[in-house]
Amino acid sequence: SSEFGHDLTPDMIYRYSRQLLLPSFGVQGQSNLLKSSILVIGAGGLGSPALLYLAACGVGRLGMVDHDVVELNNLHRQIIHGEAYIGRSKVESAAAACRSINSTIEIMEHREALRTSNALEIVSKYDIVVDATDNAPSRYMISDCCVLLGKPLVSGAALGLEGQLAVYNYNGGPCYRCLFPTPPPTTACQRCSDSGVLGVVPGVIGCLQALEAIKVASLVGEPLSGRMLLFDALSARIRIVKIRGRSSQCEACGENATLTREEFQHFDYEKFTQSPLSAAPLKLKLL
Amino acid sequence: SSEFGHDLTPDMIYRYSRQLLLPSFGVQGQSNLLKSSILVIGAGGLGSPALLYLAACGVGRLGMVDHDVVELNNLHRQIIHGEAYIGRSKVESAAAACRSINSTIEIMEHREALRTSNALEIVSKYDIVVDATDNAPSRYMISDCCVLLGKPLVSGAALGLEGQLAVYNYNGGPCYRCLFPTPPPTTACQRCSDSGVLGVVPGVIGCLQALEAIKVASLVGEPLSGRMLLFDALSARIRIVKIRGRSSQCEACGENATLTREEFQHFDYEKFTQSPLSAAPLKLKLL
Amino acid sequence: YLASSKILICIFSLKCSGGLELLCDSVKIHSINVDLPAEEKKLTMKHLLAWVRSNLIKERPEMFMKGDTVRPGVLVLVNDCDWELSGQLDTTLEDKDVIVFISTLHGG
Amino acid sequence: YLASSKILICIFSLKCSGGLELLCDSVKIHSINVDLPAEEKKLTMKHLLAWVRSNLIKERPEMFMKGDTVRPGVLVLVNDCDWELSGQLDTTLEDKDVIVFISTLHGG
Ligand SMILES: [Zn+2]
Ligand SMILES: [Zn+2]
Repeated sequence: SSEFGHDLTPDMIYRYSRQLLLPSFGVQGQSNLLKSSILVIGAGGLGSPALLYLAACGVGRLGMVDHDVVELNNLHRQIIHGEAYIGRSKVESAAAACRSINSTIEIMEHREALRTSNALEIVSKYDIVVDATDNAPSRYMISDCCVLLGKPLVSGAALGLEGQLAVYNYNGGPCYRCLFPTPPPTTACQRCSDSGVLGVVPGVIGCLQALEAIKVASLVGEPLSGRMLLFDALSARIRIVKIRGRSSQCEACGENATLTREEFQHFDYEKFTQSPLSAAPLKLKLL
Repeated sequence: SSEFGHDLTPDMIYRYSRQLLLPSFGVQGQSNLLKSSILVIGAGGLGSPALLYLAACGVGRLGMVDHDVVELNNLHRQIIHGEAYIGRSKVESAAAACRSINSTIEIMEHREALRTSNALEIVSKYDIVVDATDNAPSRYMISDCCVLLGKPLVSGAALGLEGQLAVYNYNGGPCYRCLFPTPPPTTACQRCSDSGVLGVVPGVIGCLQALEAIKVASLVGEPLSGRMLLFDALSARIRIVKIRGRSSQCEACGENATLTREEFQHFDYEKFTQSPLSAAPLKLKLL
Repeated sequence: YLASSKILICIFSLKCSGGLELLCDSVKIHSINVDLPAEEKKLTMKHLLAWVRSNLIKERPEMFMKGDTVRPGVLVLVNDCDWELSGQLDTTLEDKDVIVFISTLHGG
Repeated sequence: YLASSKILICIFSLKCSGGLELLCDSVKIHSINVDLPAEEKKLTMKHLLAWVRSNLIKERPEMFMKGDTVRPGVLVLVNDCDWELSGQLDTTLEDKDVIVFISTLHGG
């Protein structure tokens, strides 16, 4: 149907009509979205809403990586998973939910942990990466991988009653290492499984991650690059602050950066951050 | 198990463990939540994430009202509904999704339009109301009903690439009519079905509505009362602004307010706002 | 006294309603210079609205104003505070004040 | 020159990490008065950090600082701008400046 200047089928026009009606999004934004591919790393608290909204809005190819299985204590925040999937793969569960919402897009399942040995191969298949993981070594590994492959990275985090969001390695902007060249001491690191999180807090951040990924994919709006969003749920306060640009000294993306694919595959991110890629068992003493 | 100072069963402790671990939420916040009841009016773009997160986090009794059926052009934003439910009741679909996430809470289905004839009866069964509707007459009707019954109202709206959020009639704060005593001219009113909306925008606002309802129900944090959140998705800007307090002249909640239950039941909100309660058919000319 | 004040204006949710095309390409903050009527000592919201009406609104002023104030459904914020708290039309403005106009949304 | 400056401090995401109990009950903005060393003309971030260390941090200073600057993983914002853009420790502060400390989060 090139005579109408777009490739949308009548079914697509009906399904996405409310987005097509938007003057600032429209047929061009939707076409860009349908041609794009997005990888969501982590099908947990952040990944749940991010995957649902990315599937619903019509991303052409949607990938998900996670090695975990669904547990009952995930369900208070990981709304993509139902009780029927307890004990089964999170990716299997999330893929089924995305397909039930939108059977017309391509959904790719990666039922494995993202590691230095497979990250380059998996990430290279997608245009945009959404970091929805829950630990420090993954965040450095994913950022380095995106720098090596030139992929924009939509990074979200949530803990307790607070959340953070930024777009890295986009359009000359900073990467995660530009901001955080040195990992924090391990005593300062906490993850949801250790410290708790109110379920809807990753919900808000995960939705905002989907939004930023949609903006990058559809070429609509100003992505949150060079800026960071800080969310405090308790007081209902949100700050959007200006952060530094790309650092010329950055070991990943700077002028004299020496990071290579070969080095990446042998880099020990757990040792670098002194923190494990998988979560420790929960210590909860209420009974 | 009163010897531990709470009524949580071991299953609940496991399911909600990540919320119980939070010092500022904890056992007391979770107990309050489990004892509360919340009504979500509208199972559409705002209601979808609001219902999923309220069900997941452990609201004791969760009600939903909507008379609509699921259509294919809802699915780009109404992530609680799958393709299998097209043509079926939105409430039926949303209730099934909530039950699949959390079978341990009570879910109440109201498969009907909220009207002046049934609003008082339905709303009186709940502690907190979430307005997730899409039109002006419903917003005035729900606010008046909440004032008459003394219920806090978590009000969200989304259109195009923008969203708004506020908590009304809470703790001496303003009601919707204090802010908007006179309805806008009909030419200035638009709804998603006429003007389009990017799917994830009501996603963000619906999550924030769930958060505010959770804060009111659990007695944790500062709800967004006397303040309003303004969200612009395109530029990734969020403003939280201070709004007026309760107006002594308000016809609904002011000192000389004359609104009674009897009057409410005969008030014509469609005439008052010159706007219909149900959506007009879509005019989309891309083909 | 000031002959002209630099005022920052931000329009939320009024873009699609027409009538404010000059300000309507985005919700970014726009900086404008408002001339003060010669006989007045201070710039007030009343002056600012009159100035907006004659200088910025090209068509359908009823989408934004009614009489000498904003139409029903529009909130006015002066430095992120509802103008009901600062005296509505009588609010006095200073250099670099930020004025936000918001139209209430009903969609969902 | 000023003998003391009123500085607004806001702590994000550092609450649970301990060491900043005085500021840690909420992310509300706290107003503090910082005395300027007698021989100095201007208050800098270097002075402010030293002041915070001796006046606000009761225990485990390593959760907040390393040497004379903040520990890795903490971002410092001066009036909502990364202090890398204003000279880090040499950034000069004025009355009513808002300083935000954020600890990077890793959870999800
Ligand atoms: Zn870098
Ligand atoms: Zn009122």
